[in-house]
Amino acid sequence: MIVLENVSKNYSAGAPAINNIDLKIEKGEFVFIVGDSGAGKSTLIKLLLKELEPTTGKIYINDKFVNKLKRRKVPYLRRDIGVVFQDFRLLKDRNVYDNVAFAQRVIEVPSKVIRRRVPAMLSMVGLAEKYRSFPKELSGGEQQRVALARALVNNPPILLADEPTGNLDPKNSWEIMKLLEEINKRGTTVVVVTHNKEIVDAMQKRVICMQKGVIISDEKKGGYIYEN
Amino acid sequence: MIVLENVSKNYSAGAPAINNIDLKIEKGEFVFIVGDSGAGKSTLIKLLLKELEPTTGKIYINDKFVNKLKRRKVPYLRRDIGVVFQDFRLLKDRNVYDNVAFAQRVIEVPSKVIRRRVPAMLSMVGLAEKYRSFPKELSGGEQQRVALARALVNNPPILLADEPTGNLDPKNSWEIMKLLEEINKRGTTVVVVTHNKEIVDAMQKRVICMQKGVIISDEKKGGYIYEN
Amino acid sequence: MKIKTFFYSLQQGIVNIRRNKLYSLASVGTITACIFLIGLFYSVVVNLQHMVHNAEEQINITIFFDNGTSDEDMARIGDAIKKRVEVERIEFTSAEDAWKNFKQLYFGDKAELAEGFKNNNPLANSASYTIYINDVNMQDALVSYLESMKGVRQVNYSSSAASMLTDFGRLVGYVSAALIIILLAVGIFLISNTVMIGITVRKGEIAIMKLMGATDFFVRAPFLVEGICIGLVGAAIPLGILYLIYSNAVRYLLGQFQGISTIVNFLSVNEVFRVLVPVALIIGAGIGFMGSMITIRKKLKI
Amino acid sequence: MKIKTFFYSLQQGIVNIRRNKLYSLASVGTITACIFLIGLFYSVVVNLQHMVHNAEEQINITIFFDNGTSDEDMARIGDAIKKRVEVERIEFTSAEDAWKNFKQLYFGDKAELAEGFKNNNPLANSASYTIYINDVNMQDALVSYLESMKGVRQVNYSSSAASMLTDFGRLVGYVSAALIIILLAVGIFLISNTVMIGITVRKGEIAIMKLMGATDFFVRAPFLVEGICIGLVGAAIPLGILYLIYSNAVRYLLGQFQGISTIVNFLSVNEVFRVLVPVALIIGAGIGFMGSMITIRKKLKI
Ligand SMILES: Nc1ncnc2c1ncn2[C@@H]1O[C@H](COP(=O)(O)OP(=O)(O)OP(=O)(O)O)[C@@H](O)[C@H]1O
Ligand SMILES: Nc1ncnc2c1ncn2[C@@H]1O[C@H](COP(=O)(O)OP(=O)(O)OP(=O)(O)O)[C@@H](O)[C@H]1O
Ligand SMILES: [Mg+2]
Ligand SMILES: [Mg+2]
Repeated sequence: MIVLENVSKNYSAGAPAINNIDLKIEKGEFVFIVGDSGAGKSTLIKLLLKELEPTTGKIYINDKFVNKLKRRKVPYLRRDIGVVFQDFRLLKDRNVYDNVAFAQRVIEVPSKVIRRRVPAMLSMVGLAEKYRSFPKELSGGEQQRVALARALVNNPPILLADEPTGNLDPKNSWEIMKLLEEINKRGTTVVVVTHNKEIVDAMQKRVICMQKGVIISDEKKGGYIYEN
Repeated sequence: MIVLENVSKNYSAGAPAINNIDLKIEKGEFVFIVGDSGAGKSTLIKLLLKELEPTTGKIYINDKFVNKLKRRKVPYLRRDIGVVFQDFRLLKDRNVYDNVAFAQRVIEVPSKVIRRRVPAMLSMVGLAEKYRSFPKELSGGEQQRVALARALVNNPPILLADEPTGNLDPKNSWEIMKLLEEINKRGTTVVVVTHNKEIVDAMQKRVICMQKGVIISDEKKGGYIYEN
Repeated sequence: MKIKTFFYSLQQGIVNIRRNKLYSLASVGTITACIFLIGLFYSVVVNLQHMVHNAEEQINITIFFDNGTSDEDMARIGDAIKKRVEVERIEFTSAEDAWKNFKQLYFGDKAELAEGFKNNNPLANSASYTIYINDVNMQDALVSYLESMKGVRQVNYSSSAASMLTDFGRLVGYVSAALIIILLAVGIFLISNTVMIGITVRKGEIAIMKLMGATDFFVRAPFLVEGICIGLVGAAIPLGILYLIYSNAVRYLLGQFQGISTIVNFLSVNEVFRVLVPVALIIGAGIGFMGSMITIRKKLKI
Repeated sequence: MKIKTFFYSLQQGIVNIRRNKLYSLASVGTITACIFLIGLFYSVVVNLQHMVHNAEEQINITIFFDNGTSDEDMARIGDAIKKRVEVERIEFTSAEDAWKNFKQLYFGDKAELAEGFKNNNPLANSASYTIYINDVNMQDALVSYLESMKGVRQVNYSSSAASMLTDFGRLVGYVSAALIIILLAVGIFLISNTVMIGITVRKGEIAIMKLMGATDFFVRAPFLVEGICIGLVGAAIPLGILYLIYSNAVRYLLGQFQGISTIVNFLSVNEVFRVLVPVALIIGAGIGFMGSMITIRKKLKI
């Protein structure tokens, strides 16, 4: 499903953010990516989305060769991937409802379906009442949950979530994780970047640990790993 | 040091974000504020900074009556308070060094001191090498540490940190917490808003728990509290 | 593209205008200001050219006849002249009229001074045609024709007045063409400047939309609708203002300058607006469209 | 404020310009464009007024004398007239000159036709003064004075030509004053528009600075420096361009219109720029300053 071969990413300055990574994530897997601040986790996600181009190496998603994907085809790749960004990236000038509905409009879902699906999604993340608020009128955790609702609303085959519980209290975090597990059970490939040791330890899923741009461990049923 | 009397804050729409809160934090205390997403923690911090005005109630900081503080005097109030914002609020068009140096320039610290103090501060949060990067070239955790460095560089008598470890790995989080404890020992009043149960439980400090705008518990040496 | 997406873009473009009030206002303001200037200028310039043209029409040529030319010959010459394309109309002045005019001019009220010439019109040979021509540029051609005519003793014409007016007309033409072109260029620059800043502000938003899997078209269409709407509003406002100003200014100025209304002769509002309305709307909508198009294209790369 | 803060603001303002390249370029571009238009316009208008004034100076009055006025009396009258403030200069035409001119005009080359008058100048009483005046507006006053003079038989003047020029001058004055004022207003509007959008983009930044404990002055000073610098650059560029265009255009037009250079008579570059340079710099720096001032003030509330 997701295959990286010898992928590196150098930003102009300094050491490479991703250094020669090989990685294979099967369809339907649930994967945690953990690692230090600055290890290259977000960079990895940006590469999968083709927001960034790898400096070297090959990336395949759903058997599409991402490196050579035509500009015209990129949107269709992205429609297969729901993403929760670390910095949320909500549309500042649209309210919660429109932010989530936007993801559906992009793939031309009929309005009738949108009107049913968006509120359902919002209540699933506990924001049914806030649908008319604008991002700047939400608390950090609320924004994060809107980002999650937006990523999930289209039922994408792949979900990438970059630190989806960083601004959430433990109870909310657990609920979100249960939601992701649920979605995973229905067939979605889920990749979660997180610093939440408690959750990683408890869920006993595949854990990939990164450090300074390389994968230092990859365990089928792991806990949070400290690199000491 | 920080006194709130009957403070409420209503945003235009919906239920009050802060509902009739009484709170007293002594000079030199170390306080955790925990609570659900949307409980009003960030709103409380904004009130202390006079970024928002309380709808009702009185706020005193260092014996200054914040409500009636003259516009001219507000900057001097803020210089006594170092803040780590939940969304970092770095100056996008300045690099890491300039972001931290800005806090010092505001209080007219001599350039010579700035040139010594800023790099020292940056290496304390582990970003000595990144001093020339711009915010958008940093990982989430790196941005958060810049925000922390900026809040601490002036040795303010009060430090407010809104979710300062939300984007940090456990090791980094612990280091930051040790740093805050250290600073607290040297006399700074520290208020940390956090969702990190592990840290709260381990540190055994005063824990204030908020829920829907009210304080539901306030323990001298507490752990993380779930409101069930 | 489904029809739904088309309507969504349309609606979204209009909603965007409301969402980004500041930017929309600034853009409409800039377009209004620029098109207002262009229109104002155009009005002044076409009127100036119109006046120069009027003045040109008042330039004339006088011809005198050989001694003893009969009235019939004069009439024949007159007919021949009238047939020329250069000629707008001709007027005949008999020898008696000429003498009367002369006396009036040189002796004024004291007509008794001219008594000496009583029965002896010193200007007996001064019957003349005054010829008004269509276009000063044609004067030279006509003059050589007239000089070659049999029975014509002398052709009086003011080559300096004619060339002065031609020159002045050309000067006005040059300067005003240059000014209009400069104004257009500056206007387009200013408007695209504003559009560019406005859209650059939203490049973050565009990037987010692209990451959601939106196609270039889907992202761009609302911006184009927005650009065109802003352009049209920004063109309509100054047209309205100019219409009011123009009709009132013409009325006011005509009132003020009754004395010279033969030269100060304004074009009617409709004559001016027949050109101005389509040009302004095309500039407004065109720049709104192009500005959005180009700027967004730059931001679509992600 | 310490001196250090002053220098910091200065330096920071200049650094800001580089940091916000797009905004700085857009602002400089807008100011350049507006001041360019204002300057261009001003140049055209002052030249037009200059030409009208020149034309006015060519308006003249002719006076004739009573029968038998002696040469001495004429000289005395001439001296009296010369003393009047309205008068620029006077020219004497003797009766003989008048007759020569007349012959030239009416008989042209065929001077033999005038032989009949050989020893009997029919215009014996047509000696005259031609009086050039400083300002057509003063013509009426001078004419009544001249008519009241002893020994003056007749005063010929073209009240229509004079009033036409006066009117035309007034028309040019009105229209160009209106245009300049409108251009200034529009220019100021456009520039502050750009400044406003630009600074609004940075309101987030301003809010952050305020939350760091920066005083209003500390936040504002770099923006003001930035505004003034952008304004000055935006004024200097069009001044340079206008200087080049103006001097070349004048040379070119003078070459093209040698025939009418008595009327088409341009002001020198220096005469125009003596006014334009300070005005442009004041507008540029002034608006840069005011625009920043007002916009930031709005954003400083936090
Ligand atoms: N646009 C950029 N230009 C230059 N360097 C960058 C850029 N983006 C990221 N980096 C650097 O690349 C490294 C990896 O960044 P990345 O965002 O992938 O880290 P991360 O693993 O997501 O960290 P965190 O847990 O703190 O979010 C960091 O050292 C960062 O400073
Ligand atoms: N500007 C605003 N306008 C309207 N409502 C707001 C605004 N800012 C916050 N709120 C609402 O006030 C409530 C409290 O927000 P606050 O940011 O204080 O929560 P929080 O405790 O910091 O939550 P989190 O842990 O998710 O950051 C939330 O329900 C939020 O939606
Ligand atoms: Mg990251
Ligand atoms: Mg918060």
